[in-house]
Amino acid sequence: MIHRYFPHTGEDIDAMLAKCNVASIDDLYSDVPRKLLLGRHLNLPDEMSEKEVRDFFDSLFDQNVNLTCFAGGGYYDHYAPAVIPAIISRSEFLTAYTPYQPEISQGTLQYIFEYQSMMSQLTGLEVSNASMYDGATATAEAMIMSVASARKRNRVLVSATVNPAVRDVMATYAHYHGIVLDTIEEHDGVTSRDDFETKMAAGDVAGVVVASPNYYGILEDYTGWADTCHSKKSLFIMNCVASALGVIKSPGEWDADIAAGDAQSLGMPLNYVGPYLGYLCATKDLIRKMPGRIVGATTDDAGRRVFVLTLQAREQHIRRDKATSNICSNQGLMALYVTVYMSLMGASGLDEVNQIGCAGAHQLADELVKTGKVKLKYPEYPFLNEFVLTTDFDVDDFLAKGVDCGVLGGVKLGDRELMIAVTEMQSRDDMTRLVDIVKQM
Amino acid sequence: MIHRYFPHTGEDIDAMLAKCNVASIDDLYSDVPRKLLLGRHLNLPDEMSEKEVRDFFDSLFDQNVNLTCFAGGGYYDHYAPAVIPAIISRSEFLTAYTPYQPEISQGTLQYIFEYQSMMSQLTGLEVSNASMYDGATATAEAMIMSVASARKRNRVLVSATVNPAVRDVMATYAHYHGIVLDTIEEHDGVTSRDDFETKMAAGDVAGVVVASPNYYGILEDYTGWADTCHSKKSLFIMNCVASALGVIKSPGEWDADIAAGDAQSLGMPLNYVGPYLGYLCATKDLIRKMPGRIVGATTDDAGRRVFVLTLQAREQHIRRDKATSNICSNQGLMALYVTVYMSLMGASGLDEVNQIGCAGAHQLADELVKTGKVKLKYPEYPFLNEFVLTTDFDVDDFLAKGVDCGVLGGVKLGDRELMIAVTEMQSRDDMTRLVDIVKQM
Amino acid sequence: YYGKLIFELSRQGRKGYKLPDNGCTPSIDRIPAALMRDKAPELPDVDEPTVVRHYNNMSTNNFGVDTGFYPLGSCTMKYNPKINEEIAADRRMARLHPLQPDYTVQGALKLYYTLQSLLSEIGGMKEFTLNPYAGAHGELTGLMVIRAYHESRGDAKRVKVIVPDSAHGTNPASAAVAGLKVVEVKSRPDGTVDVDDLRPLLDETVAAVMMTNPNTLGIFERNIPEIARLVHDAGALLYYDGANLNPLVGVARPGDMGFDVMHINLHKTFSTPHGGGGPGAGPVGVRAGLEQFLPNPRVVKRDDGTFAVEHTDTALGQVTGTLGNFAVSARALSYILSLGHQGAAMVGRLATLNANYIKESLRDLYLLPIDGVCKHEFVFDGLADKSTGVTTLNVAKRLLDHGYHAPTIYFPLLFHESLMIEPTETESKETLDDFIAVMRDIAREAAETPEVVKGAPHNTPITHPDDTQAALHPVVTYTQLINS
Amino acid sequence: YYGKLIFELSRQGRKGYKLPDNGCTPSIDRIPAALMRDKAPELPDVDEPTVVRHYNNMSTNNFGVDTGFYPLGSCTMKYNPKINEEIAADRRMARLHPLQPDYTVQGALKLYYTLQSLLSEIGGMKEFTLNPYAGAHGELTGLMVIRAYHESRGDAKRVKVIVPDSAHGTNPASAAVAGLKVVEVKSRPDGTVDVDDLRPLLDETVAAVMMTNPNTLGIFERNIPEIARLVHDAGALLYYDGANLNPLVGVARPGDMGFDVMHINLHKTFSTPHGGGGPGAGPVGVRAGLEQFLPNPRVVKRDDGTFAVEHTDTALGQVTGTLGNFAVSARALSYILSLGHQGAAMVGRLATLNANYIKESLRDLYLLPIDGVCKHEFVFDGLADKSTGVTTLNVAKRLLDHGYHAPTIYFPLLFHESLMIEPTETESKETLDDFIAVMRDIAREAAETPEVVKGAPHNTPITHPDDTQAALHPVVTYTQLINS
Repeated sequence: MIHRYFPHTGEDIDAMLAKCNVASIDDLYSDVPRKLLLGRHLNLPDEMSEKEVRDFFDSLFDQNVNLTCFAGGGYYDHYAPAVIPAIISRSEFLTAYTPYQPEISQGTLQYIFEYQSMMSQLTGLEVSNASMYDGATATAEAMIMSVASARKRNRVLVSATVNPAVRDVMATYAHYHGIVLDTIEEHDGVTSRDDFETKMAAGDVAGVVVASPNYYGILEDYTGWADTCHSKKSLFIMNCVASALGVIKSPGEWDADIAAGDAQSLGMPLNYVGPYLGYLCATKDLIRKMPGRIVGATTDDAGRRVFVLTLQAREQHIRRDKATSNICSNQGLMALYVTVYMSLMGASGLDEVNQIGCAGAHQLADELVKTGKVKLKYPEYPFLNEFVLTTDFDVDDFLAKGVDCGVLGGVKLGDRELMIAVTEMQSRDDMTRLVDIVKQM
Repeated sequence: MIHRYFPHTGEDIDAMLAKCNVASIDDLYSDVPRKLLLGRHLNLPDEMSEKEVRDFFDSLFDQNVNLTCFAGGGYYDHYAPAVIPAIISRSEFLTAYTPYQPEISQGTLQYIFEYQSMMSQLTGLEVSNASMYDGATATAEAMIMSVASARKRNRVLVSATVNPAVRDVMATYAHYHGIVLDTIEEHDGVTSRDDFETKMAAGDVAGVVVASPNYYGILEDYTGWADTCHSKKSLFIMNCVASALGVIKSPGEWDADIAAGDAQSLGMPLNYVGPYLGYLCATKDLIRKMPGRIVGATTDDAGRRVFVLTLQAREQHIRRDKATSNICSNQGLMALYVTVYMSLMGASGLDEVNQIGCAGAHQLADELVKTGKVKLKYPEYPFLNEFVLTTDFDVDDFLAKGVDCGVLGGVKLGDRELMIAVTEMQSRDDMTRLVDIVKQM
Repeated sequence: YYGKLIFELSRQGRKGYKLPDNGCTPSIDRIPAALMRDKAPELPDVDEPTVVRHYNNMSTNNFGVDTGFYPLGSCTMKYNPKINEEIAADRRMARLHPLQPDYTVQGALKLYYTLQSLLSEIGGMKEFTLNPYAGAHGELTGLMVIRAYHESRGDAKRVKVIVPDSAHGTNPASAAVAGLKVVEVKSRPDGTVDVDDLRPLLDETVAAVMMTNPNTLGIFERNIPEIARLVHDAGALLYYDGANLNPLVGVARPGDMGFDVMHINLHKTFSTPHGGGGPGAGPVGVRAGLEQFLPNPRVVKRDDGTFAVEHTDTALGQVTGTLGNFAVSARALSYILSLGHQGAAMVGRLATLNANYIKESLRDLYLLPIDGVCKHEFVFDGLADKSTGVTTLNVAKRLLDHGYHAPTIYFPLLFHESLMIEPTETESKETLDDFIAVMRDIAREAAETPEVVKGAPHNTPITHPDDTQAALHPVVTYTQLINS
Repeated sequence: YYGKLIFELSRQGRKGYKLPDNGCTPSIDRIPAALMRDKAPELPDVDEPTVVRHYNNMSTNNFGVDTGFYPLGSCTMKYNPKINEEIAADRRMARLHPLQPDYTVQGALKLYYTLQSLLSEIGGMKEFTLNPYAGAHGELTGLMVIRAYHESRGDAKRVKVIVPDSAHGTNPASAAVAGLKVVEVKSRPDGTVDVDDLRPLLDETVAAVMMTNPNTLGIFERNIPEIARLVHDAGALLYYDGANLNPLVGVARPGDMGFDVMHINLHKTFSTPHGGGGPGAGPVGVRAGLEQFLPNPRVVKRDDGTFAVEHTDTALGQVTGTLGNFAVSARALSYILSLGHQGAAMVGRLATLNANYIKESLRDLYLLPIDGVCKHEFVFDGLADKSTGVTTLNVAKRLLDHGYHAPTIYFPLLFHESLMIEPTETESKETLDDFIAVMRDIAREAAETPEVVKGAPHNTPITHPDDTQAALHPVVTYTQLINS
């Protein structure tokens, strides 16, 4: 049996077996107790040709419905430049392992350094690691960092306006890690300042996690929050939509200690569910508490500026159960993705992305309200490109009608609550189509 | 105005203009008579974003109908391995020019050498050039070669069973080049031996062009043809479907002097109309008469085996109007395409491709004939994977019905004549579907 | 050597994008200025041609599996088929949103469900979740499953995890993140877990025993049936670290060995590319009776044959924002279908053959601490001749000069000079022979001209980066760099 | 240096494919054995991982535009946008057959028709055919159009083509293939066509005058209106070789200058990648009154707005098997749409600015034979200091050592040491400045250590291949190689 992925000829196998002093390959499994051997082929389909593989996936792909996307909820349909796949598919990047050997891995190390630099700029915090799995796990790791930094204290507060998926993951990690995770109440779409102050009073809080924009698209005012946290020796942690950080006040400017979130909004295709990318940035003094890979600059013996994995003593392969985290594989190639994205976009491109989304969202909101069938749920608060409506109609009905018209009309928050996001990818016509659907409800 | 493809900043432009001692870029056109200057923008669409470009092409692509393809006629729907696009899109290959600088072009030179070697094996002829545009122009160039080799004689014969598109191009080239192109008559699907002998008698023929498989899919018997040609100092030229050469008697084995044709069948996507690839192989003594690039092996000053463009004295950039041809750009990347294809397939893969196509074609032909609605037009002659039917029904009606069922039912040769090709890409179910459509006619 | 940073190519007035404009009225002023950035982020301004050339040239300082042999132990650097990349990049998937209604993503869900089912067969498990993003994340998830199981039984005192001293570092690290205390069990001289050492550790405070089999020395844990019995008798569960699954594919199954929970590294065994560190995927499988604890959300098949995304209360909770790395799952499924059962039957066997062949070809010159057959990988304890002063690090760096990636070094911790070699099944005998020849040359060189080996690498794009400086004064951003 | 051939990686028993099987009855025996091969072709037997690594490594010995600056005169090596590659590779096009009924390929035909129309606007022509496969093929087709025109008027005696002595080699070569006799017209000292030399050549035997404008020296032919008048008065037609169109895009149009027929190299001006030699495309445009001679088949728009593939009797015949290189046309259209009229207005201007900037920055050290503004390219006649013995070839090879592709050398033939530099508009000032600095260094080196320049290249993957040996004893296949 020859398979196209295996270079072994019969002759090769014979010669290799001879070298190994065994008569057959199965003799190399002589140490496996006989009853543990499968003794049959796996119950998998027959070997497929590429045509059959393509046919199989074509049929799967055709069973999905591509829609014009007004859904957000943490994941956004942004412009994905064609340059990026061309770069990340370079086999030198794609088929490399973690850059343990810096002499032959400067490509990976260099882009991670660029990535760290850009994320640091975006969040306004001094240091960044080399990437996390996604925004939810990154935020959970930030929570763990705060507890590790605080010692002794194991209570963390999270605002109810943080994305529920993120809070779910935080809750899971907290539960098993032995962290007490308390929720700061929401009032009218924003985090309750009163509840925050109350819960901080005891001084047993290691960290406080809030969001910007929050789950409802609202830009909350965190003036003074960091001071409160710091006065209680708690860390102030912000979960932000990466793309929005191009224009909104950055965690650094809010005096946050850690920023964590998802970088999918930086031009990464939704691709149903990814891969996406978690980012994690912090103030400089927290660097040795950070999870994951970190790349640092140094020089080589020829005096060249070069890059290496650094502070590895934090990591699992050295510190084992004392490591800052168990993270090992991260989302390396996706870090390259957003690095190239930010290179192409620059600050002006990110600004433009937000300007366009903001203009579209506000105009769409105005037009939708004008139909008389919906109202802004939080008219008092500013939003960037995502907003919540209360509706006269059943949201499921509306979404179903949208699908019929080729539109994903938003994210359902309740039977009469709908959240809509606008990016540069929805045209004026698309918006008109959405308004028309609402009119028909 | 900044465009993403241009790196020029305003400052750059100013500095460069200063160096050039001009005040504006337009001053660099001061030598152009004023009345020749356009003085307006071109009447092109507004600059599009990538999203708009994608939307535009998406809409075009969706205006085509993808069909299961039983059409051949010189172009075949074969398995196109996924490995190949990954390789030919390597920017070092894709964005390189013709390898004029061998020191930094061994990649291109090496694959052309491999290509030449493989095409030489496939055709059974000693030498190959680096590629031609397509099968039709390659065959026209072979015709010109025969006239150039023969001197004084400018008459070429072409069999009526050669693909009509190839004959059309030959006729065009012949007309303007001053070659008299005569057709050898067809009898019952094959070239008339009598007519051939008659037309050869005068001894004024420079070359004779025949096909295998011929346009009708028939494998003709050319026993003795080369001898006749050579006895009259004419060149015997064969136009062959490249993929079929994996199993059918090769031009070399027929003692032909030149083989020319299209290599699209070597796994190249149909892609509506290409790019495809012409091949041109010949006996060794004709090498200095060949058109186009040729790569040869040599050594460098470190004794390494290396490759260079060779025999350039034949070419237009050296010999100008005395060159063997005007060809300059060829289909380089497509030569890499088929080189990788043949590397993956090997002789056994090509054999299998032909075995499967042959099995499918014969079984389909049998089943179609069994419907009673069609007959084999040339039941006396052997075919590989393509055959002609005479039909009880109107072929246009049949093709239209096929399109409705997602099938391209073949190539129309006449109102009641249909040509069908089978490759490894049509499944048993696809064939059954085709038979069912015929039954319904 | 190309070593520029993109920031150094930036000039104000360049741009690399063009956005579609919806023509709507600018509204950003409707947001109070206090909520907006004071200062734009300092990102580069570059045009598209400059970006392309920059990253293109940067890539040439990297080494991937497509470049050459990558015998990195424990990492299973096998060939990544190109068809998988084509499938993963299909533009029909690009704009599907994670919150689309299930009935509009039936194809995507079927893909998930199919892969879950095939992995279950391969691992001998009842059910899989594809959510975890990486091997370590799978371990963490698996341990949470185990804790959820014990919790469901009201068994709160199980706070320990036993791991062999040869275990991957992620095992204890994951245990710690999962809130469990790590207890190490010793290895016997033959490299396998010392059952006698294990037995007394197994009390009612043990939640789980984590093992990888074959272990990190490439040795099959032949006492695994007994271990499983002991673990289960103690009321604990047995966790399988799938990092070393490759040699067993088509030969034996963790589920059949008594493992209760396992993860699989799709980027190892199932050939999805490592991407310089990720994204990978660490699906977790469980035996019957544990499936209710798998994390939310889950992809299930309904009775009517349709697929749905489900959240349940029995689940351990959610460990991912959504459903894992979709494109990685797509690649793995494409790989499994391309192999079929015929190809799958050869994966483990050929990987094992390759490893044993290298081992037998070098054991005279390199110290083989444990005799006998290995599986997909094996460990030398440095050069056999200890008189030269040439270390495993030196050997590894010298391999770089010859166009190879280095093996894994100084792991496992059982030996001082561990040199861990894993060739995988997609390397040819010629490649192995060339590698063996170079390894032999290096051994000879170590004896004859040890300074050459000690000074390696000599031919790489950069040489001898100063790690100490990097760690003492961390410079991790461009801003720090230009201010340092 | 990786220099293996795929044949050297072949082992019987390997394969790199898996075909779908239709399960039909083997029938190849129904073909008489006499019509089958006696001996299978000797193609390599290799597995997929080996193939991928082979070509991957081979590619690293190549230099593309994505690698670095490629100032190859007359070749317009500009950046090739990636979006064009994405469009060209769309799998929805992959399996459309050239003989599909028109109504099933309306999208493809609309693409053709749209590009034809846009090229007509850019060139100032009435109509374009996209069929020709390359620039030289466009020239040939264009000359056939011209001959068809004369034939249609019964004017059989026009058998000559006049080309300037500075013309691209393809001009006379294409004329020869088209059955025309070539007459050379001289250049004046300023590099432009000598109208006084031209005038007497223009008699009733002249079919056409072929020119490129700007010419191969990068000089605009300012007498083109007069030349056009003379040519037309003589009853001949004026052909525009589009190889040098780039500097005129958005600035001036051949049609407005009096050219009757032209071709465009899509792989130059319209940025489709050169692919190591092709595929390119050489669409041909004609002024009103000549469109009926364009080759078959033609893509036309019907009154009902649908598109059709048409054959006419007035056409010159067919010069291609089908409709040209489709994917190349798709890329060019994507490029034009991405530019828009705004971007198009800058292409020529910035290309011209870049060329003049290099010229002015080096003219003190390199001999500039013709003063004044150039367009997209210009020609030095070697180093200014002729005492060093360093040739243009030496300079070109020394550039390779510094990571640049060499300029075009020894063309045009007007000078002994031609060094023809074309930077294109997609190169940044920094890139040009670096190149200028290196060129200046080389000039200094030529004076100080000429042997270093004469011995170049020194740092390339291979050095000084023996061209003479290659040409004297041609070895062009692996079979010849192993027998040589």
